[in-house]
Amino acid sequence: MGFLDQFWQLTIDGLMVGSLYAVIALGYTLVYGVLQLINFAHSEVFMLGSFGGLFAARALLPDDGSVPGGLASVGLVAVGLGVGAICGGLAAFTLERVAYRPLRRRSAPRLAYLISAIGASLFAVNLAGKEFGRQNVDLPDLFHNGTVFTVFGADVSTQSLVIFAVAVAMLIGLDRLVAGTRLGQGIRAVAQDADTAVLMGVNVERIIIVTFVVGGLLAGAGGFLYAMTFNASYSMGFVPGVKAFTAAVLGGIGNVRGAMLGGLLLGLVESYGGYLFQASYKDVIAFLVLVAILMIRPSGLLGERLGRAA
Amino acid sequence: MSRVGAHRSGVPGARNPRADETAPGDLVVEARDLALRFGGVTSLDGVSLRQRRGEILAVIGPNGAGKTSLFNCLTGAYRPQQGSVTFWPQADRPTELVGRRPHAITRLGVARTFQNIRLFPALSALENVQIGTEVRQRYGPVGAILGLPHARRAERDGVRHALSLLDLVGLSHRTHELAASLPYGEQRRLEIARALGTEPSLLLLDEPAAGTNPAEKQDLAGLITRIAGTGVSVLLIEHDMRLVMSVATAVVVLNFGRVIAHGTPGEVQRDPAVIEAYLGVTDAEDTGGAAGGADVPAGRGAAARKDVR
Amino acid sequence: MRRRPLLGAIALATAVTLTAAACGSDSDGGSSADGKKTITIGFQGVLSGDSQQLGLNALYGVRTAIAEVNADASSPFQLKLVESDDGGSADQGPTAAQKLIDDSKVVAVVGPMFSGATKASEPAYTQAGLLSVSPSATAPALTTLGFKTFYRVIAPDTVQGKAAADYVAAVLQAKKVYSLDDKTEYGTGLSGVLEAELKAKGVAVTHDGINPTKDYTSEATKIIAAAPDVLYYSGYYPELALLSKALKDKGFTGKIASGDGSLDPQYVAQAGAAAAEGTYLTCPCGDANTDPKAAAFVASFKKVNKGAKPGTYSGEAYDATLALANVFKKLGTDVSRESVASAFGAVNFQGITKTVAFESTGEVKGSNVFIYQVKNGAITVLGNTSDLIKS
Amino acid sequence: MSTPPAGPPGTGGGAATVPLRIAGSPAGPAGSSGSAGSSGSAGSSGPAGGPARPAWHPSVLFAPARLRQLGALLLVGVLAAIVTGPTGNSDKPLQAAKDSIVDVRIVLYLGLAVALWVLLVLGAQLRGALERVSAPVRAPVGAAYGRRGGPIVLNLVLLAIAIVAPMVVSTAAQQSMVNDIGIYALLALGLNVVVGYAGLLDLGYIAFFAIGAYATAYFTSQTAMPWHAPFVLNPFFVFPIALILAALAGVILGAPTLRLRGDYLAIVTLGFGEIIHLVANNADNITNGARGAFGVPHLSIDLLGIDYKWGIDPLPYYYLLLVIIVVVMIAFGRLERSRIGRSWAAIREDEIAAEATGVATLRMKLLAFAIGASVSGFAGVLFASKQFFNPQSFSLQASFFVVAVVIFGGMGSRLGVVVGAVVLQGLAFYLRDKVPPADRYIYFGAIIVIMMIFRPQGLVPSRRRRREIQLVEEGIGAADSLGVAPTGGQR
Repeated sequence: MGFLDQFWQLTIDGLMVGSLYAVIALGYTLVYGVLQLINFAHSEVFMLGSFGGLFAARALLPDDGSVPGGLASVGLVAVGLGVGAICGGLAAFTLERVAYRPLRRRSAPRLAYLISAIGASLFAVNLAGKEFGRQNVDLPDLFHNGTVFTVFGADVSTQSLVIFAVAVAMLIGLDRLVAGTRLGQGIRAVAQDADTAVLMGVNVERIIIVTFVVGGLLAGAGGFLYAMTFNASYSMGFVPGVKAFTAAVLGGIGNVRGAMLGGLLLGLVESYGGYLFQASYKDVIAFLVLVAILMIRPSGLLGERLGRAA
Repeated sequence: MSRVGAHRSGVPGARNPRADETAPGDLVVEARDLALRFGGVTSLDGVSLRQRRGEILAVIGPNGAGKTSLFNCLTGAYRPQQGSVTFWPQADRPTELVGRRPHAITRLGVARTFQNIRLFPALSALENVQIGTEVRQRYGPVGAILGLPHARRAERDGVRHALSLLDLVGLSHRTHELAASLPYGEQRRLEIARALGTEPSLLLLDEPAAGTNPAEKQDLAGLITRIAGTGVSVLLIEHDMRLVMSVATAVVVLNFGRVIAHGTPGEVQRDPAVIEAYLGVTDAEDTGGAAGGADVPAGRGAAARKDVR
Repeated sequence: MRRRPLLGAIALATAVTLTAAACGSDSDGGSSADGKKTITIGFQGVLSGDSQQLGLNALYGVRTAIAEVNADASSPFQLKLVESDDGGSADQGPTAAQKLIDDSKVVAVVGPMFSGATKASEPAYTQAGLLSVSPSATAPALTTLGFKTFYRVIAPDTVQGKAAADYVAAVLQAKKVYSLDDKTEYGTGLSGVLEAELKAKGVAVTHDGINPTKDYTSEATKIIAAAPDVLYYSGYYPELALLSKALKDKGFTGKIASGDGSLDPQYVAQAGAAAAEGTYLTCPCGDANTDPKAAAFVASFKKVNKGAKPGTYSGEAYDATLALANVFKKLGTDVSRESVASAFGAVNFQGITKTVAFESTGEVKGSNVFIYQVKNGAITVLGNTSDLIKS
Repeated sequence: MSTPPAGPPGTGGGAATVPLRIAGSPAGPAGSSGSAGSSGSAGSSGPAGGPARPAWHPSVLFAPARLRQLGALLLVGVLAAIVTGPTGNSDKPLQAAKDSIVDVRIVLYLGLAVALWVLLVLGAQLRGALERVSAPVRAPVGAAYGRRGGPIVLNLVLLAIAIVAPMVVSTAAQQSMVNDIGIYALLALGLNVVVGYAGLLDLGYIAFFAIGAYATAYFTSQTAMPWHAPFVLNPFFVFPIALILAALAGVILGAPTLRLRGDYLAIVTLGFGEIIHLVANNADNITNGARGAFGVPHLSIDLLGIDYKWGIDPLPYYYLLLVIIVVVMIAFGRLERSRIGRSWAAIREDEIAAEATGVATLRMKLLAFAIGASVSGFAGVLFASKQFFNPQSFSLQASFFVVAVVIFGGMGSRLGVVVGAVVLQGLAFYLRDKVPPADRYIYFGAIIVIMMIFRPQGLVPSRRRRREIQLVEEGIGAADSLGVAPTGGQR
């Protein structure tokens, strides 16, 4: 039962979790790229999206507790993702409007945003706890979970495959969005130089809100994916939020592809580290790797700048 | 751009004849064969330069010639890929500057100003200069917190020194005003005062006259001469040829990262390579400068943050 | 000048809300209608933060008991509750305790709940001579630290850990046990006793600890790779639920067992019946939800708490409160901090989780550890450990 | 969550095609007037209806902007109803929200919202009042605090209040004044050196607090931790030891990491904080793990005929803390006005210019780190000797909270951060009795957001900081990484 025997299984576990980190990390990175602002309340966007998707899927599940199959499963996952994304988007929109925009208009110091975000986060977490209860909420299986195929003897379950595939699809979609569309162009322009972007006729306010919403959509959908395996609860956001933020920094904050790479890498490091050492040291290892990488590459693995990334 | 090649042929090995005659002990700084590249862009291409103690040496050249890059290499903001810079704080103490951090170089006695002014905008004029004067002070946090005698004495000396420098640059009436609230010309002078506060033996001025009016330019010329009179060597980047001609004792001309000429102001002005370099650049500002006409202020916005990143 | 009307509005609205809320919370209490004497007890527990649910479980248990006492016409007094939140942390413990101590009407306290908060709070209770009965603090050391007014209605980890080890070794016939704890004081305390006992019995033990996050996928891989006969988790049900899910997905074939922190119907709800099926749960208590005797408690709990079901520590808190009421009844008119503190040690009260009676140290008497198992999606009692081992 | 106040929801790819109407509308949904200068807006249209018409004219009253405002207010009303409404549970997730909306009380809240709206539309005077509440950001608050940290009279009055205050409150409040306010004020003063003076964001600050606390347990007790010194010291002797240990830890952490720019430093310090926290929690054989360190003796003095022991009573600790805080404030005031403080200001305002002026930026940052850390370690000793602690006390949230106190109070301002601790922690304490404990942090969070909206510079911003912010607003200079946020093209 050495490490090498379990290597592939751990890799698959790590990639699944890492892809979720990556999806959340994108929200941090997008906002950071555009505003040079760490959106600490992003974890709550994730949490709210998660609840939204979970409730929607639960409402549509058959009452008898049977596990749906076939198209019904696909539909349920799609609905959950969609509703999760919408809730996340709405939450991000509201967050930007209420907690950030008024500050932006007052030229507040950057740290004021941090505190505003912490406040908004406290509010959202505890209100969610009050409304949805403080228990973890389980999302029953939406499809028959079994081994789809094996890689070097390691099982790949339907669940991890779905999560990984959807996450990767979202990552690629976002990458295309930023790299290839007019909207993406605007985002990159603002990220590079907001003042110049204004002169070029880019509506910066609009880009900012869109950036928040896009990050929220991803986080919301990611939240639903998360809830599929890990349940949802009012306090679920904090830990993955910190992890995703770490992932974003690891890859080079403000850099879309960096966030993806950072997320996957962090997932793997945790997975391997948790196996090799006592699992409660998992985070210690993850942070040590982060520090080591930043010592070697002070701007993260792929460097900064949303503008140049894609 | 065929002209470039033409200049290139003669220059690299060429030495300033006067400099060659100078005994090393007389030098304050010598740069040898500096090369600085950013990716594919070559900013300095084997620049050598010597400055005698007490001399006012002007570095001129068209925009993008590498003047500010040269400054950045001398002050440690950039590390050249090749070459060395020797600095003599005292005549018998040659010190290599390449590889040292900027603050260490400042402490050795090389101070600078910036092309786009970089004051501490929310501090008062006095505080700006004080930060310069305090470089040489040694007291630490304990001394500061306990108000130990040596700390208080140092503090007092620093203030006195700073006030005298403000007086020197003619800003005594602005002592307690915010740096950012001063008019442009005065900000330039404040920056010089701050640099002088570090008690340099070599002062690097990056376009001190940019954006100032003729009267201020005249004052500035007087100031530079006065500073040199106190024994401080001055290395000057300037576009305004009238100013250069009036204060500089020697001139080095850079173009495309190479030294294309050096000599006394008069010699340089007559140098055909220099004239060609300036005329070859269509930029009206530089042409005007070469012709000895009034300086056209460099576009602040464009120049902003260009010098050091 | 800029206008910020909306922001002003938000501020005002919040102010109004706050005031309204403040008024709302002040409106309860007062003297009872039928002129009965009112006795005030305090509750100190985890009412904020990540472990809030455990605090609410206990608080609801206390409220249920109080509602029952107050509804009882034969009761000579009415009970009133003062709540104090310590967030489960040592930092806030002294302040939370002091709040109850300052309220001179409070004659006894149910709480604190977590061992850390208990260690931080008890010196103050001892000094004030205010009785505190913890429904959930299981750290073995607590009764040895010189806290004079401290009692607990839950057996310490030592009792449960030992019994659990006996059961795992003797009945489940485990040769290889994977002992996992959640790195809380409760978890490490329990796993420490369990492991020592198992090793003494010659069972091979692998130890690991996790931080209570939510991602146990790789931990499941690790457990399966170790191929234990039994996994014993020392911690709380939300994590065990996720762990069970992950283990089921990966096809773990060993048995899963856990302690009283996981004895909660929520475990099954959160893990899903399929993943939870077959899990063994040990508890030095009778479980209110499964014990037929306690059906009345479950019903009244739901009634008092808007449909909420009893959870971990609900029963203990309920018992603690009723034991207090029992003492008040005995004391008659002389109910004061001193009298309650001195009389409580002699209480003998049949609760729903156990018989509440104390050693001189404040430790609850008796050490019956029951084994439960999830069968058909419901937690059912298998019996007393000692009986199960004999048979 | 509530739906956004107004405007297109901007969900999905639709956001790309639906033009958000922020730019064109005279006033955004957040009630901004055009003058706030939403970027990119040419401000083509003036205030709705033109300035000539009175506020109650229907075309003004029912202008889209006004209606949107009303909508937003109504939503706030609904939210308020939900916040104060019944508590839900996971089985019926949306039931509680539904209940609170169909509750009678909703009428009250919606009525309030409408009343507020009417007031806002009609009440220019009210607006003036609001302005007075919200404007003092640049009003002469600072004028009260002169060059020497404020007129002596004001400082003495504040000190007198601090001395008298605990005598008139309950013992529980006294506890809170030590544990929450006092300790956090001290921590905030220390972090203020790092954040406020040197402009470095440290999110793992509580780690040094932990180092101080564990050092105390190591040196003063044979029983608190499995790992202990071979001798026993009075906690008072641990103060200097912890001071040095924490400062050393700060240097060890800072030396390799301070080259990193702002936000990278933030995450590295966050990681450091977590590492210390987790190691403390996991190292059962050294720190006693999650069980914490019980049995650290209280402070005691037996010197020069003075024999005094601190105990469970919070009051003596309060006064000790007060003395320490005052001393630290005076000390840091001197530091701020010395060459060291000026160097920090220079680094904050223009690091490159500072370096070129001979300021050893790295060393000065390291010094700030070490000084900040040492104060934290100092506070750790005090905390450890006052009461039991376990690794929970050193969580990430605690670090965030100290940062919150510093920003909330006004970074760079010594008085500000202390006031920040008093107000924030006082608020938490106040809410303890006023709202259901489980809901406490809902209100707490909302108030923090509102406070930051109104006073982003903090309650008592420092003079220097305020000037820097003002200058950046005017477009001069770029403050440090923690200074002014990118405005997203505000100007």
